[in-house]
Amino acid sequence: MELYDIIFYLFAAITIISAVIVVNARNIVHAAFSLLLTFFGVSGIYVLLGADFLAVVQIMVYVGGILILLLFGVMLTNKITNVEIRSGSFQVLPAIVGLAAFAAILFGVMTSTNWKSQSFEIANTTSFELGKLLISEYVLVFELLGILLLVALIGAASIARRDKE
Amino acid sequence: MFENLLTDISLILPEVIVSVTLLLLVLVDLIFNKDKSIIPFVGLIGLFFALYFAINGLNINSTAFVVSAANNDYGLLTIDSFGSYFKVIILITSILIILFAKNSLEIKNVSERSGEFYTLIFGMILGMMFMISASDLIMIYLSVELLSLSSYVLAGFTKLRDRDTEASLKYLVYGAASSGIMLFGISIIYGLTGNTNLFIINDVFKSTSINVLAYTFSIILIFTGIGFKISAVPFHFWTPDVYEGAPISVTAFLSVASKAAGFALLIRFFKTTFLLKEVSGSWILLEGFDWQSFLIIISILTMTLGNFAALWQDNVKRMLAYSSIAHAGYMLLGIAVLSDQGLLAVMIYFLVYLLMNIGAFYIVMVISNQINSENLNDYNKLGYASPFLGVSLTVFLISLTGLPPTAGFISKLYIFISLIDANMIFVAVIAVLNSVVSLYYYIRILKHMFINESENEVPQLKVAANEIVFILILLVPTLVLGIYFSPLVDFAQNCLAILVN
Amino acid sequence: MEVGLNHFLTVSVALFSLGLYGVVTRKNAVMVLMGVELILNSANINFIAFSKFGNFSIDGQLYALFVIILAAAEAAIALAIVLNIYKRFANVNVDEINNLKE
Amino acid sequence: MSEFTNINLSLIVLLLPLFGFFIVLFFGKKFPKLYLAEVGIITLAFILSLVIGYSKLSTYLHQDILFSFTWIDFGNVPNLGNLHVDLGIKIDNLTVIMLFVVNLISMLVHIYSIAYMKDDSRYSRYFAYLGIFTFSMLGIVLTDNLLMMYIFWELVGLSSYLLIGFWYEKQSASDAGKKAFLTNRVGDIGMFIGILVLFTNYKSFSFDFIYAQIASGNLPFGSEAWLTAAGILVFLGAVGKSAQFPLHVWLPDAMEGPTPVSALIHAATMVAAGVYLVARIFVMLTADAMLVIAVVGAVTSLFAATIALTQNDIKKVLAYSTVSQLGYMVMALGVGAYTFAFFHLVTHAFFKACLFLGSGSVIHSMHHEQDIREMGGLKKKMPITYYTFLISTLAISGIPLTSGFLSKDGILAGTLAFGQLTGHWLIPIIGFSVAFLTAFYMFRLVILTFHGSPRNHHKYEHAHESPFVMVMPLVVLSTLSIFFWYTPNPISPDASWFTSNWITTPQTVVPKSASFDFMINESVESSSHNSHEEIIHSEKYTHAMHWAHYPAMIMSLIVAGLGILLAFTMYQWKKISPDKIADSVKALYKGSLNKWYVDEIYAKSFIGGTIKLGDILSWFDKWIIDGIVNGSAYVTKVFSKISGLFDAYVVDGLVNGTALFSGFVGFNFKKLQTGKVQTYIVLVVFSIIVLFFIIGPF
Amino acid sequence: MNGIPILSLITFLPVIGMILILFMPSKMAREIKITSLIITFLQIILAAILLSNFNYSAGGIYEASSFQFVEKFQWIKITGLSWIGTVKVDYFLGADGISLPMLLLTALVSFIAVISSWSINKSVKGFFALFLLLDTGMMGVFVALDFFLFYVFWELMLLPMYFLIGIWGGPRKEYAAIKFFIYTLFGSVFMLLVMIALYFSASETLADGTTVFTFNLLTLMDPTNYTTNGILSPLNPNNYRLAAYIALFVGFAIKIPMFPFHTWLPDAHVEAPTPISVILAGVLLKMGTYGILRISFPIFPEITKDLSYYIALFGVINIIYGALVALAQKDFKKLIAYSSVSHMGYVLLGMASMSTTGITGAIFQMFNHGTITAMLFLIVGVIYDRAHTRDINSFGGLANKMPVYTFFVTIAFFAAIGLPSLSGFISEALVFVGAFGVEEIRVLTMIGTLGILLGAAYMLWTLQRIFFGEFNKKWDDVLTDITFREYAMFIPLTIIIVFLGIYPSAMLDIMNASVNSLVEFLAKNAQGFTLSGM
Repeated sequence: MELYDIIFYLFAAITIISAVIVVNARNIVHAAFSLLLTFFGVSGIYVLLGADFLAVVQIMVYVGGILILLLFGVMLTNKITNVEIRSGSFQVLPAIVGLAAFAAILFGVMTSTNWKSQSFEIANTTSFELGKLLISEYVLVFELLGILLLVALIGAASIARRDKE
Repeated sequence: MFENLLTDISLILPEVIVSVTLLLLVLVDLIFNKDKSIIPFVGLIGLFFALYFAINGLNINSTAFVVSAANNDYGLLTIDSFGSYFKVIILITSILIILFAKNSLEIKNVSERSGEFYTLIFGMILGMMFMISASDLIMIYLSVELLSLSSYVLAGFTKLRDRDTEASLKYLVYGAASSGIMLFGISIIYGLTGNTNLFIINDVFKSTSINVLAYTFSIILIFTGIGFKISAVPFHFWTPDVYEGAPISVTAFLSVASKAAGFALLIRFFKTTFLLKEVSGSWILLEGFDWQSFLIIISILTMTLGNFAALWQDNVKRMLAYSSIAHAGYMLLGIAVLSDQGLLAVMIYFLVYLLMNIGAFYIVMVISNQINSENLNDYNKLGYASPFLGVSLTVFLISLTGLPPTAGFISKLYIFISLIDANMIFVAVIAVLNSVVSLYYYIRILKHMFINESENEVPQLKVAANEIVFILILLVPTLVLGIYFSPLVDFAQNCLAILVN
Repeated sequence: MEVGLNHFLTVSVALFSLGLYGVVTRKNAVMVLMGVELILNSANINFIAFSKFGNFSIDGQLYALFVIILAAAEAAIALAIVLNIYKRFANVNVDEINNLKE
Repeated sequence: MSEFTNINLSLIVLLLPLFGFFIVLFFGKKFPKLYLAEVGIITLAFILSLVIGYSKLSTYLHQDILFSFTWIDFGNVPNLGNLHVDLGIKIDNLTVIMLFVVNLISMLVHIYSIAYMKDDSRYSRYFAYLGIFTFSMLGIVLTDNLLMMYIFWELVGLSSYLLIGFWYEKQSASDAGKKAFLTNRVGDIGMFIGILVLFTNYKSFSFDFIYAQIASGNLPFGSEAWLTAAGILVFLGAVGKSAQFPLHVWLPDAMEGPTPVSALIHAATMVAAGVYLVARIFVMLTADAMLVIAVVGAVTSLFAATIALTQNDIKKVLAYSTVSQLGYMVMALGVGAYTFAFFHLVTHAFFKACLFLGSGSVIHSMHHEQDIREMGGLKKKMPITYYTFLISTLAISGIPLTSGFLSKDGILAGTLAFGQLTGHWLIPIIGFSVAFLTAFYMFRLVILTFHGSPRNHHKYEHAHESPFVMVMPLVVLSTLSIFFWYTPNPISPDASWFTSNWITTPQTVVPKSASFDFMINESVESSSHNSHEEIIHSEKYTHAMHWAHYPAMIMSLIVAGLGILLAFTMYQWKKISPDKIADSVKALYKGSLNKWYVDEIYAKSFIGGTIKLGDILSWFDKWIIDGIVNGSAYVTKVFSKISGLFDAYVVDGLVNGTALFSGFVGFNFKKLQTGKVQTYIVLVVFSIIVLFFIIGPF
Repeated sequence: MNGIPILSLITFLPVIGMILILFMPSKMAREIKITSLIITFLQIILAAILLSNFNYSAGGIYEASSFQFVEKFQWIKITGLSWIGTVKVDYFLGADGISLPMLLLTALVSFIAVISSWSINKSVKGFFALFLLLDTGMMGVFVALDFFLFYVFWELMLLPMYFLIGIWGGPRKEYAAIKFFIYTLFGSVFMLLVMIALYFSASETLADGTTVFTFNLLTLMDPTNYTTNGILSPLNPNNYRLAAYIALFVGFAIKIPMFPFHTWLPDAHVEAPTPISVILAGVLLKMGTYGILRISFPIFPEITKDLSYYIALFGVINIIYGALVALAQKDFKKLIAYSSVSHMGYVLLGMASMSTTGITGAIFQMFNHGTITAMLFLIVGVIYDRAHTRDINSFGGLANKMPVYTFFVTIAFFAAIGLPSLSGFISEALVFVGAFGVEEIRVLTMIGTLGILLGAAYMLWTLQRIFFGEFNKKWDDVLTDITFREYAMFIPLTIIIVFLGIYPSAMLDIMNASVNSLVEFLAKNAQGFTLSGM
């Protein structure tokens, strides 16, 4: 199935390249938008993995929610064109060295492992299954997430709102 | 599917009550937006209920929220007396912390937001309680996140000084990164076993052979997340900064409760996941990952670093932060013994640690309320300004050092007992030497309070009645348990049961 | 060659590393957060890929879902804190906010 | 009188002075006349001792009166049986004679002091000290065991310390006191170890018990060497007390004390205690031990005599002559002339006390002038003092009709016999030369002090005869230096009451193989040990003594005469100028004048060395040990410094991971806490890698 | 005796006093002082009662039956789960011939110390509260027969001591105090480990037939109680007994203080206020040697035997070294401090002999050193209160100015020198007698006798420099002869020193039975335990 491969490589390329831009872009807005691309790429990969519903959620939540938040953050906190993007915490070199080593180990581990696989037919339509699980077995998690969102909301509000002096 | 939902809920009544109280608080906050002074009481009532049910549940052992996909009867949560014990600790701590916060000037200054404050505190409590009983990696991750998110905010809650804002940012970045790493580790485990339920994972590990590289690596990644919570070296870096920056009541809460939750999580995680079999109280773990030496390395690093770094601190809060790191080291030793005896030691330790640490923090808070400083040099001669505070702080610090006749001695004693019983003599020697070092900085505080001459005149300290009561509540047990510790140990001994395969 | 699990894992590893790199090296707090998002995404890819290729039932996707939601909440809090920082320090440069040390 | 009464009497005699000491010490301030009580007490004690002496010598001549009680009881000691320490009293002839001597002289000195110390601020304290001294001295005399001997030995040392340093405002006085005490301690350590040796072996301190054990062949640690060692070690105590070479240095300095004290303690009694001790342990001395003792004595006597030649301080001369005479006695014991040694002890006690008191009266009248070059011609001014002094001088020089002649003659005969029997001729030679020197310097003293014309007229004018209380003792003592008290026959010591029946050489308990053969009497089987057999010397020895008798007498007369003659020619008739001689042998003269520099040597070597060592050690203690022990703190600091620099210059440039490393090594964790959250994360990543490689399967 | 828990009384009486004092307003300084005086006096009464009811023939040491005034009841009993076993701690007090002298000493010295702390005016309340707490700690150590209890009391003293030195001390008080604290804690943590290790090595059988681990010292002494595989069990071929012994010994040696762990002592003494120096030298130092006698010796007899040579060696080093260093001191108090280093050396030497005479001498020396050194420090205090300097060379000729003072000083000094007829002599002599009797350490003993000489040297030198010679006019108006209060401190001590010098049996008979049974026990087990034990 040639096409599958091509599409995969396409999305993979989009994802990774844009991700590289995200972490290196001089202009923060560029970074933000390449992040958008990354999310698209990832959702594409989801589709390839047969997680259609998740792909949609990915687009909606990330692109529709998180990214916008980030952009707001950018707007509120930054002059768009600020050149200095590298953190002065330390030289870049050691970071790269360390992270490269880390990435190498990670890669080695991930690729050299024989991952578990078992015979179990996956449903072709995921949304129903997910919904069912969500309100049955994982109802606890569902509720928990609800509370979590509430807390996050309150927390964010209480911190971000400018209190009256 | 739903038929056992009610039983499941009945098993997690404390959690339920806490979450209900949380929602209640939100409402109360909206309704009484004029006078918010009743909010803490609402919280207290909720907590007392929760505590009541937690104590009731002390001897229940079962699983809850079974995931049928795993086609067996392991659930997201495991309710056992071990968990309930820690829940009790968490709840007691929370009650104390709420009383604590009520008297804390920092919190009073932002009273108009106290609704949010307590809501977030409850968010933390809820997170901790789920951490304690979670037996599913996803559950673990989510509860950790719940705890973290609330505490990020709380660390910077009072936007009064630069330092707490900064604390919250650091906490956030650090926490986000390490929880991300943890999540990745979880995903690897998921890949290896096809499941996230600790019991099933345990089965898989027992039955099939696992690629040891991925296995080890994922464990370390997960431990990064847990280590971040219990601030074990080398994952502790956030601790001093955040502890120093955060409001003192939050610091106290983090240093006791979230640490306790982290330990409970750690213990349950590795005991449930990696236990091969249990022989007369000592745990035989699976091959492949040498938990013992791993924990010993971590703990020795932790206590040594904690103690030696504390030597240099001039800010009392920061010093206590390092001291709490050191204590985490001792407790990790208790775990490293890999036996119920070590577990017992850790559980005793936590109960005692709760008393003495909150006590110390509380007094620091009372003092900083009045002299508005946590710097050691401003403590000169304060012991005379208020002998009561001086003496009680002395007792707490001596207990933290671990000298008789205080409860601190008992907790250390049990750690050493478990170590020597396990023939880990070398480690024990390092540990005792560490406690000698620790004496030096604890005594430093006393030195400033009683011995050093203060260049500017000594400020007057007024101690309110309720403060005295609060301190006594912590002080008396610290002394009594030091002299007569049977009840303490008995209580802990009855809660050793951890539900495993 | 046949696209298999390892390809997806490679992507996720790449994302993870890049994300970590971003977290560690970017000066701007918002950028750091972007890095965090990348990390979470990589984990998600893992979950879904494993559940697909290992035929583990659909739970994997569910976990990913949880993670996404959680990411959203985290982002919200994070942004709030960043704004707060900005109010105090008039910038959001992570490396310059280091009064608490030693 | 029953033994019981004797014991009680002796106990009373012993305790009376102590009682006196306490009352005078504590109430002396309130009742300034209380010292008279002390004098009375001593007089009483003297009378009592006369009584005891009479009853002992009349009733129990050949029998000791013993009394002892358990002082410390250790109960039933594991694998040893009952162990207890006894104290007790033993009254034999030695004891009673010593009792008499001590009490008599003590009494006289008390009386003498009434006038001599009249205008002293601490008058009553002085008498108190005399009391405690007398008490301790009597203790030494009465004891029947080594422990009690040692105890009173030390107490005597204490009282001597107090009395020498009596005028402690004077630096020299307090120095002298200290010196005396410490020098004695040196000897005492030896004595103590000796006692330890004996006790360890016999689990008892009692003389008789120990001797019985030795006699029954049970040697210390089963070897004769240890027996010799024990003897010599105990003798070291005597070396200290009796100022034998090389521990003689304290005695001359002790003259810083009041003169009566010098007479009592440092001439007559305390210094003689050493001799008494040796006499007590005489029976357990092996041949080697005796030889050592003899040599030490001989050396001492010669050494001191040579110094005495050139001294100009009247008391110094007497002091060195005392040292010399003590050496004589010790030598005598060494050569086995037991009886004569003790005899000389007694006679010497009298005439030397007389000499000292005489010098005291001179000093008194000369307003505390002690330099004989300032004196002269005092004969006319103070005749009684002069004549008593002269008699004593004749006695010490060994001129016939004096007590000194008898005892000295006996000793010299003993040395001759010893020389003849063992071939150690050097000892008799030294003996005679010392006799010569003694005669010379004593008469030099007399002449320079009393004869000729006054050299310091101013002082001479004020000089006057001393009051009765001071003169009386002089008279008594000088008369005691005449022969008839001791023997009907003025030329033969053998006929004296002492030598004939009171004091007889005790039977040695040393195994034959280890003792001089002449010490054993074949006729008496050595097992039966009784110190009051008839003369128990071997035939050979008695023969030797007889052979040596007349030669000794004649030679001693000759040397003494020569000495006196020389003295007169030099100082009376001025035929030979002393200065000329001094110039001709400058080195020797200087040496003798400066006491052969012994003090200087000690000061440089032992004392200086010890103090230096102390300084060094205290430095060591302050800096090294303390440094090491709480060094950890420094180490930490140093490390943190180092790793601090390290961080500053290396880490930031290189990998932060090394900061982690250096942090752990250097205990300087501050450096890790850079405050930059991203650094932290990097550190975490590094730690993960490190941990992975530590724990991972590699 | 008839049911009265007299040991508990004598131990916890001070705590009662402390509580009383804590409830007094700090203005009532005088009342506070009087209270503590009464308390300590009551202690003396109790001690006297103990003495009068003491059975001289009872051995004690290793057999519970022959201990006296025993109080024993279960303090902690946690019937744990199978694999932890029952944790049991007894409240077990008792006295025998070794502890009674120490009890008497503690009572006496505390009383004297209270008198001498009359001059304390800085936050009196705190001082006496801490002082009494310290008192309890000291008493407790001497009566505890359960290792756990012993340890608790042992540590209980540290904190009060720290504050007493740190707050009421001299210029470098902080340094001295922390040094004392760290040193002692360093020692005692090892003791803690050994204690736990012992706990796991021996077990006792309760009345109900269950065998449990125990901290009971007497049980630990009995070889039959050891489990075959306990890490400190002699039956275990590869046990850690030697290491444990050394660790324990270091813990005690620091308190003694034994060279080279002695350096905290001069600092602590020089900085501490007089009463605390008195306590420190009078009682605290004894705890080290007492601990060795009570714990190290009977529990590790065979190792004691093996190491006795080294104990003696260190003892002799202490004697000589301490004396030499003392010789070099310019500071009166430092000199005394080093002198007590030297004197404690005798104790070590005596114990090392493991013979009746030696150990008797050692204990007696402990007592005598307690009284004599206490007196010496009081003497320093007197002069320091008046002149506010301790520089020996700045004085001179005090004998005329302060005759009575000089009188007491002379007695104390000569007692320290070991002059016969004063108590010091007896103990030193016994020590030497005992030590000389042992072949291996005979030579060491001979070297040790040099201590007699050196001791005399520095003492007499000091006496001369301070009291003889010309009087330094500078002090003319400050230096007055001693007051009534000082009489009250000196006279009892003097009487005891002289009395025990003349009639030592008064004290020796108390120890006799115990020492004999100790020696017997050591001799019996020194060859190493056998299963039959006896």
